[in-house]
Amino acid sequence: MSGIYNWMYYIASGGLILIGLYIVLVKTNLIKIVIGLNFIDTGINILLICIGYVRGRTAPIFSRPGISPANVVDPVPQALVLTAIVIGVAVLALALSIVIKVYQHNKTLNVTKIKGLKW
Amino acid sequence: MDRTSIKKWFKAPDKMGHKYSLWAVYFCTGCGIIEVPPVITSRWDAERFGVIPVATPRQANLFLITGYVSLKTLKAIIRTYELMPDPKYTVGFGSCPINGGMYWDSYNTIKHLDKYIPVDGWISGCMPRPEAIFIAVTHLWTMIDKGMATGYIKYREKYRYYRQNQEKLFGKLEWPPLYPMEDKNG
Amino acid sequence: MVIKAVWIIVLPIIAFIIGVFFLGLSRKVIARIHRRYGPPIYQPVIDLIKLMNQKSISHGRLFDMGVILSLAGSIVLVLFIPFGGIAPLSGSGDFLVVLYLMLLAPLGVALSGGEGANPNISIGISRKMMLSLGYEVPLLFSILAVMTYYKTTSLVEITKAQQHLSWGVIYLPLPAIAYFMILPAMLGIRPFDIVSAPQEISSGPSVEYGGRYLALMTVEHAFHTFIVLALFVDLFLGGGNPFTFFVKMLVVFLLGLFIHAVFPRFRIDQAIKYCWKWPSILALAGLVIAYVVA
Amino acid sequence: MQLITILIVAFLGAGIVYLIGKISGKARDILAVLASLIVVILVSLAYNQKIYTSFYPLPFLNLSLTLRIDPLSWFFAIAVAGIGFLSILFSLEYMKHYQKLDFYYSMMLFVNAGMLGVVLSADFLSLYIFWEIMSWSTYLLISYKGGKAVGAGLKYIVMSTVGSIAMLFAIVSLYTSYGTLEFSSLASLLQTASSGYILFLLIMFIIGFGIKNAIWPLHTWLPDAHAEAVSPFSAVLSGILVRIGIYGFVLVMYSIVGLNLLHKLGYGLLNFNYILCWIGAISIIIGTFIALLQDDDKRLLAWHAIGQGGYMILGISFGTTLGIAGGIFHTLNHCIYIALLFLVTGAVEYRTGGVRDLNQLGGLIKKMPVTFIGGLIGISGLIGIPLTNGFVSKWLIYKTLIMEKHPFLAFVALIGTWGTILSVYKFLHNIFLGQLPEKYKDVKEVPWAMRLPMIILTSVIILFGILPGIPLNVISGIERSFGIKPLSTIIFGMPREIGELNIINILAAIVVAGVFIYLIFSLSTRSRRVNQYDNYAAGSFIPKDKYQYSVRFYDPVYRIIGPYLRDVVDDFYYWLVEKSKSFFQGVRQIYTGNVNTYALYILLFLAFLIITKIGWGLW
Amino acid sequence: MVNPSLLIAVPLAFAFSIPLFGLVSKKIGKYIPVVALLINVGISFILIPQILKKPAVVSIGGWSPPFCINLVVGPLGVFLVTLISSIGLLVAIYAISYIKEEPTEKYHMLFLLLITGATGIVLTGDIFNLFVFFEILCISSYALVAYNKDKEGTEAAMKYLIQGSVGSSFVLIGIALLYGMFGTLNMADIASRVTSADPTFLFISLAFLITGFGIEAAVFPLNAWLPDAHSSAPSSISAILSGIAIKTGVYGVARMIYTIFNADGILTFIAFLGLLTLLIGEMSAFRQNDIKRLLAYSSIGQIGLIVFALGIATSLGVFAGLFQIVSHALAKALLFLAAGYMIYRVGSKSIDSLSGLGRKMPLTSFAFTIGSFSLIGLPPFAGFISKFSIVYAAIQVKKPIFLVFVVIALIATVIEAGYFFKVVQNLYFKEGKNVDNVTETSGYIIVPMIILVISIIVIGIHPQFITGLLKGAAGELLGRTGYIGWVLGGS
Repeated sequence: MSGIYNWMYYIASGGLILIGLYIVLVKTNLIKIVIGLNFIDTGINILLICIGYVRGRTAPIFSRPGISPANVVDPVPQALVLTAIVIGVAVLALALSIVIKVYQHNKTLNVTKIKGLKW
Repeated sequence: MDRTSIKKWFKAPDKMGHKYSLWAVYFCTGCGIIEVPPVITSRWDAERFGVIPVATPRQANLFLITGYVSLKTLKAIIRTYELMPDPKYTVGFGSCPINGGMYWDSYNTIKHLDKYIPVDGWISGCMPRPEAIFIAVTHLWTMIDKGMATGYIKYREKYRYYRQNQEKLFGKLEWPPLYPMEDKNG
Repeated sequence: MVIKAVWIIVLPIIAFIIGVFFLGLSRKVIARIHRRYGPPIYQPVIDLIKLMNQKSISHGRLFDMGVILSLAGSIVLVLFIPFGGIAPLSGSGDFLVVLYLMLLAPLGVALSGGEGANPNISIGISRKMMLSLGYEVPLLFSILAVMTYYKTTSLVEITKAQQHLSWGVIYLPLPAIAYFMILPAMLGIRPFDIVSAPQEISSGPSVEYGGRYLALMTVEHAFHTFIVLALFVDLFLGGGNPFTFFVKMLVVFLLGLFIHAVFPRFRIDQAIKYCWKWPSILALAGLVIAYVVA
Repeated sequence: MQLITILIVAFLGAGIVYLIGKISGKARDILAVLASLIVVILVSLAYNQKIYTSFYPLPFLNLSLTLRIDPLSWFFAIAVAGIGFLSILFSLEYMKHYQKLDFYYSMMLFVNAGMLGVVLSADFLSLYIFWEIMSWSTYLLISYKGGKAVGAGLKYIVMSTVGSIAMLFAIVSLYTSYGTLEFSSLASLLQTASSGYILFLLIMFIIGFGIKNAIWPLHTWLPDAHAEAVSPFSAVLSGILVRIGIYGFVLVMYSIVGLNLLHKLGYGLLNFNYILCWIGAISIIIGTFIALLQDDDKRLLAWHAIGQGGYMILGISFGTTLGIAGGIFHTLNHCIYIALLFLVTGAVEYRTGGVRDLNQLGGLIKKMPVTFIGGLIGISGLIGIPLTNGFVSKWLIYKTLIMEKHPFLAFVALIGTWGTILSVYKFLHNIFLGQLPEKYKDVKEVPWAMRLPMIILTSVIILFGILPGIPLNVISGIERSFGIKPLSTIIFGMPREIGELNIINILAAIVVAGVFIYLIFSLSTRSRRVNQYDNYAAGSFIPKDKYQYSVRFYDPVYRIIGPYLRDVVDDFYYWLVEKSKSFFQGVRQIYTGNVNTYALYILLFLAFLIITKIGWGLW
Repeated sequence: MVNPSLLIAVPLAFAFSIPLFGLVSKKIGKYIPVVALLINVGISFILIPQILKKPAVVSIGGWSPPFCINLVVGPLGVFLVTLISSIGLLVAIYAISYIKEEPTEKYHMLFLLLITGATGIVLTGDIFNLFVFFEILCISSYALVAYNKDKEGTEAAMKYLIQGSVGSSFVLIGIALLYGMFGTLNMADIASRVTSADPTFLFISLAFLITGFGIEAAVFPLNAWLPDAHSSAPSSISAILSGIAIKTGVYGVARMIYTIFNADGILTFIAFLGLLTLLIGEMSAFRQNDIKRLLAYSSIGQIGLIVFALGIATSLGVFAGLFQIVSHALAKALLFLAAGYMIYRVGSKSIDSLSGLGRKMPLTSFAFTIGSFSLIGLPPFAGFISKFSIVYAAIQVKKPIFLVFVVIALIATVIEAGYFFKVVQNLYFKEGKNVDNVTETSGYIIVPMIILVISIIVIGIHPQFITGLLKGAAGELLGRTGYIGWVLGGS
């Protein structure tokens, strides 16, 4: 039981990534695809977090008393996730704005119909 | 037959040559030509006289006008005659070239060939027999020997006359005059 | 040296005499086969004299020069082909030179005829070209067979190797037969007189020739006859002294003439097909045999 | 230093001509002629010298580019320089009505410089570099005229690229194996190589050089390119550029690989040389007989260029003294007469307004006698009429074939000559002889700038035809440099031990006979000069412009052999290109335009990597 | 010694100052990238000799590696930085008058950001930092592709964005896996400990990284975005994408494989992948009638050639690949710049409509010709040296499979020659239909093209100018212990 418990975050993140990939692969609506990308992003963020997380340890804030380097979690992944979230937001914003433009030009959000560029 | 006389050959080789090597242009003007094939083939064998038919007037020096001469044919006759190299001899064969014969009142045949080209001799009859051709050839030999077969000289000297007659018949001819048109002897 | 110089002058004269004799003879023989009386045997001489005295026409400088080139080529060629063992210039050129010098005569005619500006001439020359393409195939095969067999390109050597009745025709019968089969084509006699064909194209290349041009062409034809026959005798009949050589030439010529006298004319494509079929097969077989044997 | 000067003059000339051209057309013309003339002088000064210089190091490849001059390279260099000079001289008038002349002259000089570089280089890298420079500048010049020329240029450059990659492959493999690309060191290093490797090298080089030399079955670019290029450049192209391929053959086969190794390749009739011979023989047949069917004069000559290339291959591939001499000599001769013939067609085009169709010309001899003489001598050389240069070289080749006991090859060569006669006579007849059409009544002879190159080439043909010893002397020097028994020559023919050939005697005999006949001829009754309309036409006056026999000149032969004379190889290449095009069309369908599919590709790629790792442990 | 971090800082700072300058004057904005990149070019040229002597490691924040974000300026880095800033500078000059669509300052800002990203990628020694710069590059290029806001541009940007995001997500997954295994983000540190990890997990991480960077590098099945994006972007951006952006992807792949993972086993597959990319790129380009799409597919082909050369993995092979990067960057930038202005003048992207431009725009056409000749690999242009080196390297390894590969690669070269020569003929030798009032470009447009032409010719004739640098760079890629040594010190 505890094995699954230990791996739960990994499974969740993997699940999110796979759901995102499924959306990107299968869904034809652009907005949905963008959401799928976000799913992937989120999944990866969770993955990063759980890589750095050690059960039962605390945040590495050394100004608080009683904190020794031995019982803190790794702070780096959290920093990474913050960056990744920022990047994800930027991509999302850009993606949505481009989707709007695409819709203006094509009057549709169905990617199978937006095939002006091929071959 | 003085063909083998060496003396004569040395004296006048050109004359002898012209005499004994008469090459006839194979030109069929009318019905008379039917007599020519027997003449040149085995039955009468004109080649023993040195007479052979040739295909082009450039090589020929004997012109047999065989039979009636229609206007269209006359044009060709004149042209052919002018293409032949000097000295050249013309023989009218049958009565039609002489005076029109049975076509004397035809609108489309000429009556007097010698108004258009000079003729050195005539063979009368309708038809003349092939033997008559040989008689004509031997007569022509004599004439060449005596310098009487001068039709080609006459044509040069009286070219204006001939040309005028020709043009009277045909209107303006397509080809330029062969000789200068001014009359030498007036 | 002096003897050689004398031969250089005498040989063309001999060739001329023999050639003209053959021309006259051919007319006489054909007449007799046709059961005619025929012209005197010296009739070609009379014709030549007449032609020299006719006032012919000329189409231009090339018209004259081509004829002269043609005849000169033939005369020079005579000096390279051993006549009864005599070939004064054979040291200056071998069989390959002879093959190429044989081009001069037709080239001269072709050039001069070309300036003649008559389609009949063009058709005649075109036929001549095609016909020569036709007969060159068996001719080259048989010549190469001879050269391969005797391992030399020199005509004199080839003739020398055939002394004492060891004639080429014995060792190389197939090429000899092939050569003989195309002999009429090379001589331009029936059934291969397509080139001049008086009835169709008004005697072809010589349609504009009259007078002295025709005279030179006749002489050229005489030389040509001599050359073709001499070549045959040299290659296959073992040469010999001048007299036997002449006799052999005469025999070959008469055989050719008999064919000439009785046959009608081929059409040009028939002639080419003929040349490329039987003579070529025979000559090729001969070449293969010579290649294997030698 | 001298060699570098030659190349610098050649390349700089090309550049400066372009720049000057922007300022003044006249100065450009003068400069172009001057530059090519200087190159001719510089090259001829290098006669009989042996120079070897390294002029440019490439340290990162451990190589340096080197130049050399030896008899072989001098021989080709002088031909390149000479033909280049004459055709530029010819261009002065010919090109007057064309556009983009700066480009034209600059590229002409550039091509020349490239060719000079090829023949002067002493290692394969510089050879390859100059080879490519030559190739692309040729491509630009072929396409220069636009229209159909564009297709011809493309065909040329694509085939040429194929050739160069084959060559590159061989060169790089040589370098990998031996660490050097210099001819002299390779020549000694290769003596220990296995014959399989040598064969591979030779095949690669034959593809490379053979495409340029247009041997069958790599010839298909040539007819289009020759026909569509401007005539002065056609002269360069056909005369010398194509024959740089022969230079390559000779270089690789005799200078580098050497005769000993060549004879070890293959057994019996499957000998390397023998197969090469048959390729040459097929080229002869294909070239000369397809030329029969052509109605375009330049195309006709182009096919002959292929056929004559076969003779050269036939000559050089035997490796005997006579054969190599014949092959190389034929290369020179071919370069002279074919250049002359292309200049002649150029002159005709110039005066008739670009007419190349043989069926529309005729009778120009009356108007352009000098051009006619050029054409006549040119085709005589092409046929190999005695007293022209082509005769001696062909004689050497035939002699080799017969002496080496290859009568079948000899037959092919000889019958090829007869095919040549047919088509070149058609060429001469349809342009110059026969009736002059009315529309060319006012045609004049070409100006002197065009006449001069033709006269020079004509006289060279005659000169080398009568005194073949002059070039043969150089060629025996080349053979000496290969270590083959050199050809012993006398000035007017062959010494007795090689065979009976004495041009001066033939000349004397013909001249004497000709003079004699001329005397007789002029003693007999004079003839009357007539014009072309005074002609036999079965009694009628001849119709103007309709009394010419030129269309389907050899119709019976066409009917017999025409169906077999298709350029099957060309058809095959076109088929290949068409098929590849549709294949390419299929390939690019993978870019469907649907972003889902693209994402799928990405995922599949990832999955492939991981599965192969986990499943098979592939990496 | 100049601080190499300036190379990143300068464009970044200038990028964000553009809107500020915009307050002063609208016109200044377009000159800012030129200034920034001039500084960068200067710095990198100053750095080259120093770096070749001794590579520099710049630690941010004063800590020593592996505990900080650090910049590793080795020969490879300085070579790529020089290339990036030079090409960037030329394109910036070109863009001064080429970019007319408002708002131009945004274009210039994004452009500088793109350069920043690219510079950062090649300089950083920290793998997450690499990801960040990678994202900067990607996001700015998505935006720039859509810059014209037309139908094609937005569609291409959308597709590019979707694939690119998937790719960067994969990169991030790979990084996460790496971090999970080693607990460090410093590339040298990872590299030094790479043998201690489970090979399967290691490979999975490598697979994610290869796929992720491979998308930017446009290796065969991952390159579907490239033709769309390159053909629809403004031509200056196409030039940058083709000349720089995809090279950074290649750099990423190479860095991962050679330095970090030392994955020798996969190299042959990488070479094969390169070959496949080359073939498919050239085949697809062959039938194009859209000039920019043709160039884009040709880029795919050339990238394939680069990857192929890198996959050979001998010092000569890598050298050849890097040389090909230079020659391709120069030539393709030139081609896109020239083609871009031709399209601008003619108003159509189809090749047929470019007919006859040789007369009307001689300099541009000449530039195009030189560029295509160089790409085909004709001497005396830069492309010849690189192609010769690649063939030489491939044959030199003496593996039969590489012989087959090189033959196929050479055949692909023929296809490339086929279509490029066709375009060149179109320019010069075909009659133009409606090009009567087309005029030659001038000023800022022509200067970069002339510089590129000159550099192509100069490098082609005298390759020694860059061979030293390239040898060093190749040494850096292959000598991973050396790299680890520089960064971690000692060892």
